[in-house]
Amino acid sequence: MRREIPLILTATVGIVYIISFFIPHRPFGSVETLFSDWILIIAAFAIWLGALNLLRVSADKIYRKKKDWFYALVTILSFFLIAIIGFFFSRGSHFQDVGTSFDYLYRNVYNPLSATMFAILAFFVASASYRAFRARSWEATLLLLAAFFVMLGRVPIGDMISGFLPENIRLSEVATFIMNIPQSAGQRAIMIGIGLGIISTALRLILGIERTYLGGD
Amino acid sequence: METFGLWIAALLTLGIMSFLYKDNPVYKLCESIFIGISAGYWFVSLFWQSMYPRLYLNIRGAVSTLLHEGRISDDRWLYLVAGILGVMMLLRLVPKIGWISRWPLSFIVGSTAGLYFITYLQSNIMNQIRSTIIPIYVPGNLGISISNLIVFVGVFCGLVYFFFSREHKGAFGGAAKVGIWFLMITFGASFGFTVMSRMSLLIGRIDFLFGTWLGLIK
Amino acid sequence: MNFFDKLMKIDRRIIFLFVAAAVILPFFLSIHQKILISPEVQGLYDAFESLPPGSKVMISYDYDPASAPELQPMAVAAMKYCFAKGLKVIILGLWPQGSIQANMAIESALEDSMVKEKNPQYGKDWVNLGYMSGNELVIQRMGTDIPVTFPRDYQGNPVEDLPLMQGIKNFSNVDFIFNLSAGYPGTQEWVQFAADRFHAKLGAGNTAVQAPGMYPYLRAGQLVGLLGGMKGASEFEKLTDFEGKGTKFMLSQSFAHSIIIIFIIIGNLAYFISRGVKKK
Amino acid sequence: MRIVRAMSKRNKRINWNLVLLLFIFSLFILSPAFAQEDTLPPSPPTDVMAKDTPNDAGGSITITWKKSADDGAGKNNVTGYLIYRSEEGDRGYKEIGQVAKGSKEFTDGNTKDKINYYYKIKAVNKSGLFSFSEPSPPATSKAQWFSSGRKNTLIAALILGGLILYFISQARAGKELFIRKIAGLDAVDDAVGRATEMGKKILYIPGTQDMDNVQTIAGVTILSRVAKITAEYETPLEVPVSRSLVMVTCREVVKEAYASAGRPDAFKENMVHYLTDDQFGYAAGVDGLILREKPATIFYQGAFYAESLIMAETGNSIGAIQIAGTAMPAQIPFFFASCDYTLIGEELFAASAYLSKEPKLLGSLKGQDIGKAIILLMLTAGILFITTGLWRGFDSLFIVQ
Repeated sequence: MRREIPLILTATVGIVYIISFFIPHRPFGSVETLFSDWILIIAAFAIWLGALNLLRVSADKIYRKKKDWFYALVTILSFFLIAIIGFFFSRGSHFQDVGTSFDYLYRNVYNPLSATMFAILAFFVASASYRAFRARSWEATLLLLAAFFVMLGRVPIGDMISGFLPENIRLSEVATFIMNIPQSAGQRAIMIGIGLGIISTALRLILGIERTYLGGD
Repeated sequence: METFGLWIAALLTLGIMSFLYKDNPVYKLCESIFIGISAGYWFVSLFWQSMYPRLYLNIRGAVSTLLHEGRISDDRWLYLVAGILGVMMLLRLVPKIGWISRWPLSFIVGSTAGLYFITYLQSNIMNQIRSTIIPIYVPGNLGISISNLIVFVGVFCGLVYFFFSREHKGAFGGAAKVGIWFLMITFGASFGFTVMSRMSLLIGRIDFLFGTWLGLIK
Repeated sequence: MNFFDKLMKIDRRIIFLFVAAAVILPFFLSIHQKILISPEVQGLYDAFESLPPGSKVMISYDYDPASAPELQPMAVAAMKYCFAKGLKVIILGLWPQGSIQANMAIESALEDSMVKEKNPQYGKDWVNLGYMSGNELVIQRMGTDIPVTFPRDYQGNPVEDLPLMQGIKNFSNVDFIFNLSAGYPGTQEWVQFAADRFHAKLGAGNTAVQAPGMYPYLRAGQLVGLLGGMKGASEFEKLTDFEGKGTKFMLSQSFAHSIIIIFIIIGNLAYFISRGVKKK
Repeated sequence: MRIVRAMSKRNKRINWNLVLLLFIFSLFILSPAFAQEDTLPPSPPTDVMAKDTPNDAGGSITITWKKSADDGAGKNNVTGYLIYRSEEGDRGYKEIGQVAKGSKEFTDGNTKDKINYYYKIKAVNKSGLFSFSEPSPPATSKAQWFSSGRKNTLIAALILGGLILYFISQARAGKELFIRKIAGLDAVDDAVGRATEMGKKILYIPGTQDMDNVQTIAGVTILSRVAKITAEYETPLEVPVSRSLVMVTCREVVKEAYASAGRPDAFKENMVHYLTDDQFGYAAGVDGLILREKPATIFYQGAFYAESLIMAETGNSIGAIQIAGTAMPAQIPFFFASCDYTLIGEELFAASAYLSKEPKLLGSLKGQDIGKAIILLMLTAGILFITTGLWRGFDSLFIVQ
């Protein structure tokens, strides 16, 4: 019961999904839509587990007066603030409309935090490239050169530097060439490889050969 | 209210940036606000965007057909299954019957496996094969001929690198090595291309701080 | 440890400082840069240009404010262009915040004098169908039935009341799809579902980080054109003749790139010199 | 577009009298041309055909026609086509849609199956004049049981699937299978060992996507092997996750790993904990963990987006050993630049086989390899065919409809 039914379920659902790709006739044609809706609903239930876990771990920190317990309290309060506002004080399912309190929190708290976290990547990209792009070996030199040309070729300054060259070997053209030809080829090899890896993993999952995700008995 | 919000936004922006210098109480504060706010954000969003329209509205619709037209046959009843699977997921909170949450999980894994099998077969294999099959000699156009040849060599050798069940030795190893070269160029180029994106985001934040907040630039 | 060894292990915060300076300074400078057009941007522009006035363009806003610096200039330029040219725009979002970004883009677009002249009307010249969860499956469902997938617009009006949506059943009634994407779901899904399965004509604007992954689709013709990052935005702005933030920010971009390049060169010099010293 | 703008910008001091005079004069000269355009409708579209849209669930008919002689040629003034439909044939036509000039096809996706429909196409020109085509022969829509355009995908699925299954069964039967070295995976033991020596934690990030991503499932599978090692070494393990379903799954997996290593007592529920579903909120939280807990080893295995470098650079700054693996092509370069080892694309999916050395998993790798060989063969043959002109349509064998 604990393992057999889940394995049968995975196999059945997987096979129905694959078959439905080849059969446009009802009900197969609409299987995909239905299943995807179901997954979304299950995920919407599951987030309760995550939220409860976050609250429990944080509350535990406060209760035991662990180091940094104050910050755990801030997390709990922020969670309840937005959850209560989102559920009860922001026009129900229109909670994202401009002008709701939810939208206010979104624009002035969530968004700046998220955008800044994303933006500090600019600094990390700089420090990572300083460290990683060194011509230690032939392979590393290729990495370095490709990055160098593309980086310069993607901004107007690259063409200013290489302006004296004939048009078709200016930096932006070189960058386009690298992106279109060798980069595209490498990318495609990676994609085909990934495709095979995923097909084989999917098959193992459907056949129950890969069942680690179910845990133990 | 708007000005207050703007100040909050600006201070949070600076708080997160302070982390670049080193970990500090201000960053810790911003981080804990961020985790709480974002977890709550998704919690609310998933409710209003998945649970409410997909489960509640569908079932309500099916119930009203039953009540008003007396018809039980309505596709929307199928959503009840999803509701049951969702509740099974929550049963994880009850240790004794927590194992039942494997049912919805294996439903998800099964449909993921099916969807990925088909989608990747189509887009990562069939389509990529088709677009690699290009003439490597185009009469009268040396440039394209060479480009196409490079693409072919790159894809070929790149794939050879991914062979697992053969040792990379001899001619085979040589091809795998050329494959690595192509992968290196791919990584370098993708990285270089990305730098631009990342800088743009920082520019956006600086525009916010100096323009929207301080009004120093228009 | 000599000077060059130290240089190789420089505190990353010094690099951070230089990057910050390189981004901030150009805001206060005015230098004109020449912008060249790359073929993938030209491809997108040509696809737009080939549409006669009255054609229906679907624009999918699949990003959030985090990627707005790159994608918003594209969105604004595209909206201005569509309005000025009399193209009808159907907006939707596969990301929850997408339709909000769309409204912001329209707000900026409506300030342009060329657009003002045309005075585009909601419902007639553009509609915003809002956000729909379901990722790629939303695209797939639209392939069979758009009104069923989006029964109401973002304001809750039934789509059958919107003049623009009359006669729109699926992708075959839409002349061009333009997707602005910052990740998943995004261009890859539009290619796989709208272009591959339903043969829609598709162009995209991507963050610069997504863009390299899309070149295979571009080469295979699954995408007719592509805007990559802020540079793509500035090129598109130049082609459509609607200069905006993309062009403005490009200078900071150039400075920042240069600083990174300079650091890479310094790093390599230090590496070779310190290795040379050790060999002796 | 550009012209209009240039004109609006132009200096306004113009001699209007002269302009008016020139305008009237030009009208006289051009009048015959205008007259012709104004009074004659465009020539109608011809050969209107309607048939059931193939490979669908019914409810759709595809209409094709030959363009009006004035579309792209002739007077070249057709602006578009309107599509009309009737159930009677001679009357009762209603407009059902429109398409731009140059179009030769329309899909009517709003039909009832088993009913006869007739179609007419109306060509419209610039001055609003129009002409109707002859009605099409009747057509009915119906659903199909097999998508004929996807035959090739079915064949490919059968070949690849068959190969993988064949080699799995071979491996089960005891056939020895070789697997090449994957540096990142060889390093797993050392990396865990180092954390043990230093008395520090191991952080495991199973990607930032949900269970409906095969990469996450691969990441969870690798976690199970890593957890087995940490259980044996008694190294503390922490798995912060960004999705609730992943939390549930990882917990089961780690619990099982500790049990099978004979250390069920060492397993704690809170080893696996949820932070937030949000991409950057999660990255902020993980960065905080890295800076405060200073783990000796960090694993990143699964699907990642931009947050990859935020975490990996922070991990790098504290000097942790980092082993990454992802099949997100855009993120591989970042892990490559800031981690000690990176599993590239397909290697992520090979990892569980490599680490466990289970025959059936190794067998599937062999199957994948033979699949690759076939693809290489197809590519080479295809390019030869198409370059020499022996079989020009070879690439279209791979078009999926």
